[in-house]
Amino acid sequence: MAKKEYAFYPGCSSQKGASASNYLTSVNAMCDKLDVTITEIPDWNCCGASIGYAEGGELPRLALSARNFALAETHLPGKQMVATCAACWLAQREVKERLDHSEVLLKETNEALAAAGLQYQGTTPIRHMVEVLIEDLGYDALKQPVVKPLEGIKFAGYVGCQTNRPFGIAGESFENPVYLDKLVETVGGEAVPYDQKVACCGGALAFSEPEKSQKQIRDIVESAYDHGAEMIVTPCPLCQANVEIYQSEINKKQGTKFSMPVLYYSQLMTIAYGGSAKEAGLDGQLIRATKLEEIAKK
Amino acid sequence: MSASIATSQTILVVGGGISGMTAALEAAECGKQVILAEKLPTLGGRTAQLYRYFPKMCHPTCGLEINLRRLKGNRNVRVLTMAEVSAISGTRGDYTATLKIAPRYVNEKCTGCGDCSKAVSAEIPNPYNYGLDKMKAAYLPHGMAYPQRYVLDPAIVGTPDGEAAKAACKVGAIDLGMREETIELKVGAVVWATGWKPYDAAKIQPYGYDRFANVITSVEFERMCDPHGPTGGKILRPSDGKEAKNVAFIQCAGSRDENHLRHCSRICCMASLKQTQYVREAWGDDAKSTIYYIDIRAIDRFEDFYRMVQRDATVSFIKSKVAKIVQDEKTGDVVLHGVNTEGYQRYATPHDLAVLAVGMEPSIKGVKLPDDIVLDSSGFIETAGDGMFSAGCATNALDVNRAVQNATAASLRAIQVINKTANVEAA
Amino acid sequence: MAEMKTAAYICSGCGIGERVSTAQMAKVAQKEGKMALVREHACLCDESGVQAIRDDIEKEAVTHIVIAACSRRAKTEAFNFPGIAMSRANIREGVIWSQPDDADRAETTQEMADDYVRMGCAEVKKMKVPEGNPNRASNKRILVVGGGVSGMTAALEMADAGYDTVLVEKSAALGGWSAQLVKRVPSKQPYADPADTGIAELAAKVSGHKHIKVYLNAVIAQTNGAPGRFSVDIAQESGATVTEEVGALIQATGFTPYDMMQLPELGAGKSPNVVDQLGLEKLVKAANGSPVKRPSDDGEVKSVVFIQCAGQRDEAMESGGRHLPYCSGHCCATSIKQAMYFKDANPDIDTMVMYTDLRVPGTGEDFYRSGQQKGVIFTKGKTASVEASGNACKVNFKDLILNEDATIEADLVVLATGMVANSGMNIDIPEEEVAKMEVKPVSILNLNYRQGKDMPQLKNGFADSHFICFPYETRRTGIYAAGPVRRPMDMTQAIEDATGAAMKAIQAVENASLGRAAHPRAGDLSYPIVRLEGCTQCKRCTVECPFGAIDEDEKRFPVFNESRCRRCGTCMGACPVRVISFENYSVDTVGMQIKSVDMPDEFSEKPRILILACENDAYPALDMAGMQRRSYSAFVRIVPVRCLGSVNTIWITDALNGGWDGVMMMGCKKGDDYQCHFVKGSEMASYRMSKVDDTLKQMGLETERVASYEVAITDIERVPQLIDEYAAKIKEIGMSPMKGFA
Amino acid sequence: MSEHAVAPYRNDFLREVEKNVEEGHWVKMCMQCGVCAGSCPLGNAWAHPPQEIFMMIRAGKREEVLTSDSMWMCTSCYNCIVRCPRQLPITHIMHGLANYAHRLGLAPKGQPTQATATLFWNNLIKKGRVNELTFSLALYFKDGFVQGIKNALGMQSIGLGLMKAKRLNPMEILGGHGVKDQSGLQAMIAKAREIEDRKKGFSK
Repeated sequence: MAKKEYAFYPGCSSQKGASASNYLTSVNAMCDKLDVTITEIPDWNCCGASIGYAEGGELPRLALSARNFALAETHLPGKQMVATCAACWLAQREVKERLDHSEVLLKETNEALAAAGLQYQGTTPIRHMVEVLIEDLGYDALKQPVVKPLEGIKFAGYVGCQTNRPFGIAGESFENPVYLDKLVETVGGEAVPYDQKVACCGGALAFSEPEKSQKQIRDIVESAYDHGAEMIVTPCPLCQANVEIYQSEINKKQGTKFSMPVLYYSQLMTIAYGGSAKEAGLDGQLIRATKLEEIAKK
Repeated sequence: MSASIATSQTILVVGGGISGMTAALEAAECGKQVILAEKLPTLGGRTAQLYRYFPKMCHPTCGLEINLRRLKGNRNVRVLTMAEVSAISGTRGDYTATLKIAPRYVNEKCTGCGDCSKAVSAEIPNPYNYGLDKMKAAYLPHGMAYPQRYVLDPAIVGTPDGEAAKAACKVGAIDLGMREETIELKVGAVVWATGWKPYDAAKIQPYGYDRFANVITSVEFERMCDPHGPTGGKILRPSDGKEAKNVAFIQCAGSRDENHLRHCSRICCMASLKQTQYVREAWGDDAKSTIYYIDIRAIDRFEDFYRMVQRDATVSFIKSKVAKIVQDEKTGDVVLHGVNTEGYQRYATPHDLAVLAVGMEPSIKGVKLPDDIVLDSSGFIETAGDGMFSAGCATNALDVNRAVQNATAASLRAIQVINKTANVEAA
Repeated sequence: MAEMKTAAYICSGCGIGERVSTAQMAKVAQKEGKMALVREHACLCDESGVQAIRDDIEKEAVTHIVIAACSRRAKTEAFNFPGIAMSRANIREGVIWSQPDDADRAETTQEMADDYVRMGCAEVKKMKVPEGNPNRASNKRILVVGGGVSGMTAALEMADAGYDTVLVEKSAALGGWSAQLVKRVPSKQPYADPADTGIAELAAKVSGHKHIKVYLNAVIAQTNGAPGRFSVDIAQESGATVTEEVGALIQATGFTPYDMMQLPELGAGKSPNVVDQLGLEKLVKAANGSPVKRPSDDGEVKSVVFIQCAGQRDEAMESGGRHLPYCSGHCCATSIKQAMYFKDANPDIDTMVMYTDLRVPGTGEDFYRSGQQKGVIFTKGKTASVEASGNACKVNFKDLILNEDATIEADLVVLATGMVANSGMNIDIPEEEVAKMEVKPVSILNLNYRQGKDMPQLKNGFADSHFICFPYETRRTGIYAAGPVRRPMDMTQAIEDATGAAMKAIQAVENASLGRAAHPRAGDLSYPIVRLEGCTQCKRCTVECPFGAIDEDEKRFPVFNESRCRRCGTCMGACPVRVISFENYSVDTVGMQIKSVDMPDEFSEKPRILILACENDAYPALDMAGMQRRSYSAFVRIVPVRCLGSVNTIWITDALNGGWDGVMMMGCKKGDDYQCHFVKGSEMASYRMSKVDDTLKQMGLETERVASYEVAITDIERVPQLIDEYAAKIKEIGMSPMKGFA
Repeated sequence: MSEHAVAPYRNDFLREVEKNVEEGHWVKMCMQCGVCAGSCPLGNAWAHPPQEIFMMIRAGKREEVLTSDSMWMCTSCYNCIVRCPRQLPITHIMHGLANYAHRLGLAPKGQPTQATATLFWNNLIKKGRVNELTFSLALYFKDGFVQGIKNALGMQSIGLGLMKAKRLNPMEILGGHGVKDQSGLQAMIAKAREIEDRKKGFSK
């Protein structure tokens, strides 16, 4: 398979010792197996996330993402930018859309960038890692490296919001996207029907409105159990964190007995490709994915 | 058939629905020569698939019978079925139309006795009922089909079923050797009466037409309520055959939506109002119909019908575009989620059945047409060129009355071309 | 016409031969039917069968034929013999397909087939080949009443098709209301901005057209005649009257805006700053490009509120409504257009459209979006009242979205009032009531017709028209309504509508010139023939004709205007002395069929039930019942009729006298939502049948022996049930005592 | 609010929103179908759903709109955007209104999402990247020290879990991640803010 190279935008949560560090670990392992090279964008900054708006307003947020583009254009010219975090990808993509469609905003943003000695050209497309896998490599290519198919494990493919709306993955529907299910099947697992696959976990409101978001999370986990899933798989760090971390809270408050592992697609693939539990970042799970660990051990 | 049957004095009408039949008959009853080309095996179009018309609650086949009588008694109209126009060249008064005629595998000898149908065993989805049921692969499209000739589905040609059909026919009407033929016609004017198709409901993802059995379209519901439809006129849920007494009607399913159809399809409000009365007739006071709407567009005297339905205790109205539908896995009920915007009330209401009032999409959308045909932003024909005219729902989203009105006008415009050419030739 | 020579052709195809003895049928045709030639054929509709018939017509000079095969609705291309009188005995759908293939039904099935052969023979012998209306007239000029956009369009479209046209306009100029518009709602994409009306150009074209003759300041004093030969007196301002001979008329007399003074609660009359939509057009025209002024003080208009459905969509009059019960359709788009007048000139002007349902169907949705794009604000609200406050107006309303009462101040309030049809007199209002009216209705067409001076009205005062399948079919043949007089409509539709009406008018003159009927029996060459010497001047025909085709002369004899006639036969059904008939459809063609059947005696337990079925709906339903092999009693004999209105009670009394045990009448729905193709035919029939009970009593018969049913073409399941239920009822009341006396 | 006295149903407030609120020019395009309101996962929490807010803006209800906490309920799930038949960027308009209310100081005091957002933003522009530890600690202590301890203890197990899983690094408190060119980044943000304030007439 032809070697592919991208400018990589990991995002804050994927940094070492951050809440999605295990995502990064597994993405690195997965990319190795797939012979995909991802080069971190030097000095990238936070995208502002979905919560940045309230204090940040419009232009400062545009500037943040524009800076990342500018850095990629300067240091990794000609490479497409790939993000693993849903929010990072969405923020970058929205900013690109807006700058490419508004002379005024483009001018003002570059005025701000100039203060950091940078300029936005608009030459670098932004992709999500899932797009890279599905569109640039394709399911067949993703199947080839499989050495330990995840046989007998039932997964609920939890797509969530921001990789799905408003842009989504090409060819997928907003209400019933199937790419996660296909990825699960590609690595030999079983995707269960799952009616919460595009429900919202509460996003950033997990911090500010815990009751409201924990109600969302409860539905998401409950439905996974109802449909016979043993694990949840997701492409979004915030979804992963919220849905995994708060299960104990919900158990405490509401007497449920949730203990549903929540993983990244990249972890599944790493294991299926013969990677170790550590390479797959399984040690990063608050709720251990024992069945995966077993397969890894085989 | 050769081109000789047509001349620059002939009008070609494309499409044999009510608009095409009207355009053809009005011209023919003025003594003009007309060729009426329909791509399906029978005339009648969409209206033949309707159970009843609003606001009179009368039966479309009644008008169809009259139009067929007009046609049978008029030698100026030449009907070509299974014929599609593949190209048109030339100019006003002097067009050459190329038509592809698909094989019917049944010739004029057919008496409509139905022996072939009895003989074959293969079954195919019945397009007349939007595929809600199956029919024999040798079939008469429906009771009012004209020409009253059977059709063999290509799938059984070259199979024992095909041979069985041939063997069963006592009059030698089955010709398994038929091939698609291409004919050229010289015509003076063309009327495009290509009509409409229901918008693909599966594209309206939040409503889950492709995922939930108990979400159906308004055109399917129309067939369901017809005593000669797939359920013999009984209003039943596809998922479990349960009697559907609590029915939700969802307006603007595709229409008035930049993600789907930009235009308002005009007929859907009235169609749903009409369909609430089917539910009422079926279940009496046990009936429960709910219309979810943005604006009720009951124009002109249709307002009386709207008022009548508003008084009907079994019908309620909610001003709301339904946000999403979920089918309850246990009960099979479809649960509609949304907000009544008149005063802001949230709802999550279960119904037995949800009927999507699907919009009208022009049939010619995406079809290769002559260059001088200009389509508007919704794909309707805005101008069709100097000697070509559009009629009926090819022009705009119209109800039957307006489609017929429009088609009558189109046939005069065609006649103007014919008469002018005639005068020129005479001079 | 040549000597009558009869022939009967018995088909044994489609399984007929296996179910009944065609030899037996042939014998019946020969012995009882007295057919000169009788032939059997294995598949009559194939080349050889049709050729056999052609040969007989050519070589044997056959003039009258009976086809005993499939239904008259089937194989019409094959059995098409111009100049030949033909009767079709329905053996396939009507007998073998509607009778179960059981041994114990074989006998009655054969009887049925034999009877249909008898009936066919009896009918054909009484038929003549129609030669067409002898009083045909071929004036192909067409007169249009009304010079607005509809009238001008109709005139121009007909002229462009080469027909001479006369246009009569009561005012001093062409254009009508549309001439007062600053701009019109767009009819072409992107449907975003108000468009030029094009009225001046249209008027110029009309006045300059070589085929169009225009009368201004003129009205119709009198209209005489019929399609192909109307003579219209046109009264001019000068007082002079000219007479124009034309073949057809188009009434395009448009509308009058609903009088806003009926809406004081909406501020009409209370403040000069409250206007209707035409009032606003005037203000904008007056401003002539400069800012629109507030009538009260000529202050610049800074805010406008448009109130939709003003005096429209009210309760029906009968349920206490005070205003128009209907929706005029165009007003939403018109208000959007008018709001754009302001927004396009100055975006700082606030414009709000207050609506309950915004009605912009089709691509009107684009225009709506464009209005929003330009900053027109839309509020779903119900207006409670409008009050003048100084030079402004206060609009009090309920915001239906925010669910609260609210008030907005505006410099100008525009009431979207509706369209009232200028349709002349309502001829259904009895004269004594007209006498009571303080404002006397004024006729527009001044028809010199027995049934009244104007076109009948259908609903809400709009001119008569069957409004679904056949929108142009009025009850006055050769006179078509076009534009808002027919239905409230906007300019785009009026142009469409006028063009369609023009088509129908052209068709009417063409058909009249050939002596042929108009819709729905287009092409029918038969026409009513009256034997005046037998007439008792009872006037029933003149009163009952749904199309006002029959007038009366000074001696009160009926005067038939054949080209106004639609050939339904209602007059024939009405005539107590049976002096009215058609060449191929008469008291005899049906009467002889009734007499021809073989009548078993009263001990046979074989009753005979006559079904008179409307050929448009009930008969096809019976056919399709056969096609679906739905069986019904073998004791019925079905006779198709043009319309139940054509049923003459003599048929019923003759049948009962002749020993028939019962008569079923199957016709179309009557009333407001009538489905009768001749509008009033089934109504007339039921009116007559309401009187038939007395006749039965006089004959000492049970009233159940005659029954009427409303049958729709879709009653394929129901009709056989009706028949079987009725057959059971007859069995219950017993055989007719009249048998054997005839 | 005298300088902002708005006549009911006149367009003053609408114009203000169009000028000053992100994507505000879309507000007039709403046709009141309500699909947004029905699509919001936190729908019940909205005193005024988006389409109603749009109507309130057209009705000139400036005070009520800007002091409402409804738009603070947005989870940025984008359901409303993808379903809106008029393709209004509703999520962004809600964000824009929230930001506008916040900048005008009209947003409800102590609105938790508002407070969180402010902490988040300040945290991220400090170093250019979010420091999850300091952010969460700040979050616990936003309601004062005592409450902060409670909150922290409440989440302790999770905190420890995350640390064990190496997904929360206690060393972060001593600085942790950040961009190298912090001065440049801060200058950029300052410039952007300056332009925006100028444009929208915010006082610093």
